[in-house]
Formats: sequence, C-alpha cells, structure tokens
Amino acid sequence: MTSGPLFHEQTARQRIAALADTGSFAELLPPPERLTSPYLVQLGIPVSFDDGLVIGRAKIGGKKVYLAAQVGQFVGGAVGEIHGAKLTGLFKAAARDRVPCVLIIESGGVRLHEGSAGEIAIAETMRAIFECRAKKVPTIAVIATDIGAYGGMGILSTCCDFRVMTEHGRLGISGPIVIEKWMGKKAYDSSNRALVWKTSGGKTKYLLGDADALVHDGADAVRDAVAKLLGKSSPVSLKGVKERQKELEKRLKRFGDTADPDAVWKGMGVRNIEAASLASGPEFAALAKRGK
Amino acid sequence: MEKFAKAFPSKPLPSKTAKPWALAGVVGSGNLEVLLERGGRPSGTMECHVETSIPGYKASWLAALADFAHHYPAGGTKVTINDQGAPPVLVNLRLRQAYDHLTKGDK
Amino acid sequence: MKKPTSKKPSARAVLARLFGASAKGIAMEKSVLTGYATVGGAGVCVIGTCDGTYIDNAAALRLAAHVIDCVEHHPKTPIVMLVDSAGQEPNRVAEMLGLASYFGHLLSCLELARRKGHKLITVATGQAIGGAFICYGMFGDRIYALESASVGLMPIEAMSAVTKIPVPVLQKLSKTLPSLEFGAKPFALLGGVQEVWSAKDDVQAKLAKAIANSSTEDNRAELGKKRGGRKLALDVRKRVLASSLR
Amino acid sequence: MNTAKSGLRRQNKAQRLAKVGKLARGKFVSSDKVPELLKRIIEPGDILCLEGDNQKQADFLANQLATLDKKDLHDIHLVMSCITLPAHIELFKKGMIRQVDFCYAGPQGTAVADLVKAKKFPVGAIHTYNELYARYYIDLTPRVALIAATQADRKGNLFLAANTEDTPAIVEPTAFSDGIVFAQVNEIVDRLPRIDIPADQVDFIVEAPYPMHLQALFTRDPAAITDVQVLMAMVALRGIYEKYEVQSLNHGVGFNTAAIELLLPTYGERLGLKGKICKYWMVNPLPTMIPAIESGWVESVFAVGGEVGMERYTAARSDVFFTGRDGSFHSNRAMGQLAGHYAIDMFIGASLQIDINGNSSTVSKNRITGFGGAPNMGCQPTGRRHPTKAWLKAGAEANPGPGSPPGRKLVVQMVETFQAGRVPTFVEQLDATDPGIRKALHGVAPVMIYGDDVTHIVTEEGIANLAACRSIAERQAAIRAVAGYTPVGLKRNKRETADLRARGIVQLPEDVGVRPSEASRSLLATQDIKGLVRWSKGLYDPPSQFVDW
Repeated sequence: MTSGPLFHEQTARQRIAALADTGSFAELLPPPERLTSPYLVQLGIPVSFDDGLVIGRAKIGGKKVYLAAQVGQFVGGAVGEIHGAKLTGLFKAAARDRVPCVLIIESGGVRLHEGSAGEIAIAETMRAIFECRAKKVPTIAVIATDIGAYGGMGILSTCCDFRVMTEHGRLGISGPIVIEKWMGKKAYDSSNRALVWKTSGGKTKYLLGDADALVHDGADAVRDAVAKLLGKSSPVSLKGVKERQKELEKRLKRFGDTADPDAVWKGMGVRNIEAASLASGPEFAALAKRGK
Repeated sequence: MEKFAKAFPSKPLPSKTAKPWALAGVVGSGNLEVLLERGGRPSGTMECHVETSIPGYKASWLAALADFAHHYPAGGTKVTINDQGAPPVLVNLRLRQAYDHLTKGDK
Repeated sequence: MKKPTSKKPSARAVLARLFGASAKGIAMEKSVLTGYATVGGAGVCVIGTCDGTYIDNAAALRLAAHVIDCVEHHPKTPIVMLVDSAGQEPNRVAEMLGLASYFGHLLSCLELARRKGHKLITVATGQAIGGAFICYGMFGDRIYALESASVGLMPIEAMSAVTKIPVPVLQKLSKTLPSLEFGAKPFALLGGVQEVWSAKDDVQAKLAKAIANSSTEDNRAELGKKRGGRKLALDVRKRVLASSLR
Repeated sequence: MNTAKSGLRRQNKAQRLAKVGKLARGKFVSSDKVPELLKRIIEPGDILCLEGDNQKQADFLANQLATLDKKDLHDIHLVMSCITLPAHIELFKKGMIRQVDFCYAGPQGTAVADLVKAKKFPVGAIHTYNELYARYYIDLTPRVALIAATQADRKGNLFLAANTEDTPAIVEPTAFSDGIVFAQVNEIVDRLPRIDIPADQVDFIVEAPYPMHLQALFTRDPAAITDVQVLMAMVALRGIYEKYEVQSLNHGVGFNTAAIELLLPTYGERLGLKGKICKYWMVNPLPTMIPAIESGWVESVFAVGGEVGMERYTAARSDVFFTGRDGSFHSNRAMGQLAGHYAIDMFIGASLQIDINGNSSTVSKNRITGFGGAPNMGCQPTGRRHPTKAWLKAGAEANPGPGSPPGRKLVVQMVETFQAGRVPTFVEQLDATDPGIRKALHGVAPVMIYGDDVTHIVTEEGIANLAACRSIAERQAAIRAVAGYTPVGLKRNKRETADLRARGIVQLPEDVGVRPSEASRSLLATQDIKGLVRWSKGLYDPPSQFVDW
C-alpha cells in the first residue's frame, strides 16, 4: 500500500539526499570539520559533528537551492550557538546569492543547554529570512515530523514565504506537555494524541491557511511541492499585511472560543471528519475543498 | 561519558573510493553516528575513536570494531564515533552503512 | 497575568520615564501598549507589553494593527517597542488557531515598516523572555534593556528543571558561558542587547540617541564576539558565507 | 461401613445460599450489596477463583472483595490466572490469603516480588494456563468463582462477547461441583446476542457500575518496530518459515513477531511464500495481522481472547476468525492453549533472558511475572501423533533416538542480544535461578521455556539451530555464536563458530539469503496504526491511546 521510505522516518541526511537532484548536494561545514558544541561537551552530553544541522548547496529539479535539514533526534533538533550560526549563515548566503533556501525543520526551538545564544541566533536568522524575502528570494520551510517546528523555530517557520507540511508535521510554539503543565490536564491532555494532532498538525494548519501545501509523507511528494514553490515568492507588502490582518482577525473571531478542533475543521469546510482524519495529503485537501 | 581510541589491523581500503568521508547514523537516544574518513593514515590499520554516553562497555566496543576491521578492508581509515547508548548491532550497521557510502557513494 | 511586584515600577511610571508627559498618548489595554509619543521632541510610534503579560493571538493582532496604522499614516516615524512579557500565551486554542502565524504576521508588519524607512528601537523594560521577546522585541534594529529587566531564554532554575542538569552545574558553567546566565547584562555580552540602561541614566536622552544612531544592519553577532559572550557564532556564519561562495 | 461422602457439598452450598436471603432477588444482586453478599457466600478455607487474565478482569468483584476485612474473609486459597489489579495485591496485604496458585503477574510483578520478600505471598505454584485450568478439575476445584461477562439476560444466561477467554474453564468445574458462580456483567438485557454460559451454571449476577477492565494487550504500534527487528524478521522468515514451510503457528506478542506479520504481504510476497506458509493461526486478533489477512495469506485464526478495537473487523472477516451465530468474535483460552500445544507447527516468541543452555525466563531479580500460555505452546508435545511437513522436517534434523517421536514442534526464541539500556539478553545464569525466588516456589525455578524444548534461537546476528546440536557443549557454542557482543557472546571461540556455520547449525543473515543493508522499516506493509486502519478499510477501531489523527 505504501511505497518507498516515509519522509518522517528518514534522517536529515536521507531527506536531503531524497530532495536534492542526484549527486548535487555539496555540504557546507561538513562533519570532518568537527564543529561540535562546546556547551554539550562541558555538560557531558554527546555531541554531533554537524551540531544537528546539515546545510549545503544543491539542485532541485535543476534549480540551484540552498538546502538545510535539522536532525530531530539530536537534542530535539534544538538550536544552539553553532547550529544557529549555520542557519543564519545559510539564509544570508541565500540572500547574497539570490538563491532560494529550503529548510527542513525538525526542532523544538532553542537548545536550552546553550541558553540565550540559540535564541539570538533564531532572531538573527529571521532577519536573514526577511532579507531573502525583500529580494524576492523564495524561502521554504518543510515541516513533516512530530518533532515539528516548535518554540522559536515554530515562529521562524512562519517568517518564510511558504510552508510545506505533511499530516505528520506539527507547527506551534508551546508544546502540549508545556501547556498541560501550565493549564492543567483538563485544558489540554497531552496524552490525547488525536487532540494534539488536531491542534498543531499539518491538516489543521493547512485548513487554516498556515501551511501552503499538504502533501503525502514521502520524499517525492515533498520534492514536488517544494519544486513548485521555488519559482514563487511573497515579498512583504502593505496590501499583503492588511489582507493578512483581516484574515487573522476573522479567524480569531470565528474560532476564538472554540475548544473542539472538529468544529474548526467543519468551519473550514470539512464535512466528513472521520474520512478526512484518515485521508492523507492531497486527498485530505480534496475532501476539505469538496466540503466547501 | 567514556572516551577511548584504538587501531585495529585491517586490509587496505580500495585505492579508489567514491568520497573522502562518509557519515552514517545520528546522535540520539539509543543511536550513534559514525564518521569514516580516508587518507593520511597507515594503510594497514583502521584507527578508531569512540565517545560514548554509557560507560563500561569497552570490551563490547573493541570486539565489534575488531570484527569490522577484520571483515572489511578498511585499512587507512579513521573511524570516529559519537554514541548515545546504541546497541552493538547498530554499531555494526552504521559502520557498514558508512563504509558503503564511502566506497560506493550515496546509492 | 502577573501583577507588578512592589519593587518594580508600574507600567505607567516606566512609560513616563521613557516618554515624559507624551506618554499619555499611549493606550494600555489588557497589558498591550499602543500609541504615539515624543522622544527628544520628535514623534515616535509605541507598541509594547507591560505587567509581564502573556502574548496571545489578540495581543499580537493589536500590535500588528498599530504598526500598520503607523506605516499607513505616519511615514518613517520611528517605532519604539517596549517589552515586558513572560512569554507566549500557553493555551491550546491559541495554538490551534496558529499563534505562531500571528507572531509571524506581527514580524512581517515590522519588516514592512523597516523597509519603508521606520527605525525600530526595542527597550526591554521588564520581562523579555522566550517567544515573547522573539515575536517582536528581538526584531528591532537596535535593542536596549533597562538594567532591571529580566532578559534571556530562561532563568537557570527553569533551565535545570527542563534539562535535568543540576543548578550548581549550570551556575558554574555560566561563569565561563554567559549564554547560560539570565539577565540584561549577560544578554548584552552575547550581543543580544546593544546597551543596558541603568537606573541613573537619563533614558529619554538615551532613547533619542538610540533612534538617531540606529542602523538596519544586524550587528549582534559582531557585538557578541567583541564582548566575548558569543565566541563562535560570527566565525561560523562567516565560514558558511565564505565556503558557499566557492 | 459406608464412609463415602455424599451430598455434603450440595448441602453446604444450600446453607450458603440460604444465608444470602433477601440480599439477592433471585440471581440478581444490586452493586451496593456485593460486599455483604461476598461475606455470606465465601467461607474460611475456601478455594476462591477470581477471574482475570492478562486482558479481561472481574475488576468490580475484585475491588469489592478488597474492601472486606480479614475478620470477614480469611484463610482463602486463591486460584486465578493473573494477578493484575491493585485490588489483588490488597488481599495479600490484608493477610486474607492462605495460599495462592496462579499463572502470571504482569503489571504487579514488582509488587509480587515485594510481597514475596515480605513473606506475605504464600505461593503454591506458578502455573501455565492449561496447567492451572487442569487443576481446577483435580485438586484446585473452586468453591466460589467470581467471573466477568459482558451481558446477562433476565434468566441469568451470560454473553461473553469477544473476550470469552478463561470463563468456561472456570465456570464448568465450579458449577459441576456444587460451587457458587457469581458474575459481574456490564449490563442486563432482555435478549442476548448468543448464550455462552447457560443460566443453569450461574448463581449470582451483578450489573457492575462500570464496564469490566479490558487491556489492549496485543496492540503493537508498527511505528515502534525498529530496523533491527525487521532484519530479524527477515532472517526468521527465510531461515525458518520458508525452510520448514510452517503452516500453522502461534506468534508471541512482541514487536519482533509483529514485524514478521507486517512483512508477509511485502517481503513474503516477493519470496513467493503466499499460500505456502502462515495459513493457520492460533493467535489473538492482532491488529498487525490485518495486512496479511487482507492480502489473502490467512485461512483461519483461533484465539484465546479478543483485542480491543478488533470487534468490527473480526466480525466482518468471519471466514477467517471464529465467530458466534450472532456473527461476533469468539475466543476460548483453554481450547486455544490446547490447540497451541498440539496442533501447530511452530511457536515463536521472545524472552527477557536466555542462558547458555537455551533456558529462558521473564523473571528479573525485582519482578516476578510468571508464565501465562507461552510454555504450553513453547514445548514439545510428545503426545502428538499427526504429521506435518514442518514437524517431520524438524524431527528429522533433531535425529531423535529410538523411542522418540519422529517429529518436533518448532519452538523458536527471537531476541535481540541486548535489551533497552544495553542490558544483555544472554546470560550465563538466569535471574530466575535466584535462591530466594526458588525457595518461595518450593524449589522450582520459574523457567519460561526449557532449553531442551527450544529448536531455534534467532538474533540479529543469525540463527542457532539448537535441535541440530549433538551435545550440550555444542548447544552452548551455538548460543554463544549468536549472542553478539554480550559477555556470553564475547566468550565464543572463532574456530568453533566457523565449524558450526559450516554445518549449518549457525547461520548468519547472508547464509539464509538476507542482506542486512536491505532491512528497513520501509519493507513493512504499514508503518503506523493509521495504516492498519486504512488496510482494514476502516473496520479496525484502535484504542484512543493509539490514535493520533
């Protein structure tokens, strides 16, 4: 029924190899450079040669791109000083060279073990992303795993021109466990996986318009969606932000008091919740559209 | 953390490899990364450096690495491992994957 | 929502200190600040938070709306961003509705303002923590902090609770790695804050000077290296930029 | 002269029932009267059977029992399949129990070990399921049985739905020896879908205020299967299933065997094995079987119990599963165990520990779990007479001497050389042989499967064919050869291993045609629970903890 490896099960390097044209990926600051975190060493935590971020030049569909992937398994893909500096550098290079930048996000946000350095790096990267956007250089975030894009990386992902998600991807700021601790199990039961996914998962994000594409959980589907977006960009404009302001106001007004995610789905045109829950990628999108 | 290094006798690596280095695996709970590099080392040994988060298993490590050096011509390479508690079977698997990448390239 | 403690000056007192009598032009609604004031005789737009409030979707929208208003009706007026927020609203419905996107929108509005010639000056006046700082304050051209402000990712105790690394270990390490320390001063060592203003400083004059000297060039990595708090970031970034040229 | 006992038990039962008086209306008892009723029908010295296995629990009755005091209830000889609930532990803490005979103590394994240390756990023996049921008919016949059913009708007939499990094996010996059968039911209805226990065998019924506890014990999320487990599954498929043409079998409940189930429609299909292997199963309705069933691999499945969420699926696939005349799933633990003992080609399961002689156990120093059903299936039934291809082939290999059966059941242990946290699976000596444990069990070490019964051990290193070994020393060498880098494995002798490999007693993955680099989760028919639901065409309703959509 399924064929080929699932994107959410691949490692960062496998994802890059699967997205890039064969043999086109040239890694920047590759593992032999041994740029490892001085923070983790001193804390007695294993380090990694890429500090949890693989970056480089590549081609997708013959088009030059800068391509990066976070390693979710390594300290939750979190952003430390080196990891963050690589990220900033890559988007700066993209802006400088006017080459699109694709970032496969898999991160809980700032790496706590490295304190505020990662936080500043995320802020710096946001500046670099907007540099790209000002120059009409496309920036694309891919969010396709349950580690997803959270904390500062969740916010950062919304700064990019486009977000490509799968049903396995999650996008947010505060994770379910944090909210449960804060508001109590009644407000958010983090062990209720269905609720967690309907709160932050790709399908809900796609319905609300926060994800630009919802694709099958496979490298081919992700690559096709990315390739389509490489020719587009969405520079910030007054008209654009005014429209977005209205849209977000409307969303808040419609659903601000809604506890049940199914009500949001219904409100966004999904008629058969059960079928939509089981559907994947474009099939889900079609079901939602048909509902409209 | 426990750290150790040892060189194991191994037949020389093929003179031509697809890449100068290869990395397999990721550092994560129960997993490890293996960096395999070619060049600048005696051609009759495989030089290994291990950093592991679970101390006390040096004997298993050395046996697994020795077996690999014995079964694969990996002389002249440097193996560096960052480990976060991977079982030996994964050590073997990652070594093999890194070796395949090094010698044959990525698929 | 946290009540200001007795030690800390009230939100109004902070505004008066920064903007004098013109502070009356700043509205305060549910701990969200929006308005116009003057600094050194020139008009500024003010957005911000007070009382250490948590920023939710509605707050982000109000701030964004005010930035849009400024861009539309007060071209090139500098925007002063005040930060006193403990974080993003930790709430499931806020998350479900895409709080991150609301923040992204606020950032886009600020980016638009920057591109249209508005200077963006941030002053961390109280808490400037985590997502609440990232979602607008850290996006300023230049960032300043009152000495009394709580700036950083999180206090060491909180860091310890999440990472399970004992507090003494983190405290000891923070002596050599200021990134782990919490507060305006260590944050300045990292380059995250341009300057820390003390209780004795004439902050109105400082703010006027900050606006005058502002630049859209992000200098934080350079500062962090110069000040020794972030030794690696700039060099790593430079290596990426250099090696990608080849 | 005439000293034979006659009718004494019947008289005694009548006395007990008389004591109940107006507490019950006919057979029916209201839930608040249950503690008082239990006091009146149970007497000191009774053999009391409390229904509960690893899935289904008469938990309301157990909880009510635990509210009583020692003065109300003492000197009880408790017989039960599984010590599972905190209420069970409470009975021991209160000192009500004079002796306990049981099979398994899964979730309470640590509590049981603690009770043993505190000398508050007077064990008769730890049994296998069939062994305990058998003793219900010999020397452990219950005086009172507290059981669980799904529904009762107004006459007192019981419907057991998908989870028949132990109930008939408990009710029959009790009811036919003038014992008292007391059932908790989820609801009382006018008409039952089918009658599983006739009213005639039931004395009391209570509609419990909450439905009986049912554990989703056999649900394995494919997302948790590792590449290494896929490798082992491939090795097992080629080196054992294919080689012996295994047609009838039982799978354990681990991820290892779940991997095999999910490889059948993919890897198995590619090997051309469909129709040749894995046709007849004695196994619970495992959700991971769905892809193989949907792909037409499976002729029949008989089960010892149900599985939460598989009700609609099993009813819809009544050509494969045994179902009642109402169309819904039927199970029976005693009969299932019997089938698993005599009628299958192969048992394959996992263990926490295996020693150098091939003995295996799930006991660790601080946990006493016991057996359940694995040893009934993971043993050689020397009473067997009917031949199958696999049985004869394994028998020929084992080269049995004169006076031995010509065939052999394949008893396979499939383990990774290390458990989580680098705890070695292979040890020189089992924790189960700990003198303290052995003493508490009257000299019996709780060995799950005896090395003599095991025919093969499969690890990620390869297969050891123990049945083909010609001496104890050879068996030990074969085990060391597949024990990897555990302390047991490190002691292997290279030349010895090479010799065993040359004779096919030890086989590495490549020896059975498996390339380790090929082992990947992507070979599985599906990688997650959602995929199982899709395979089932929406008929499988996974428990909520497994739903992430």
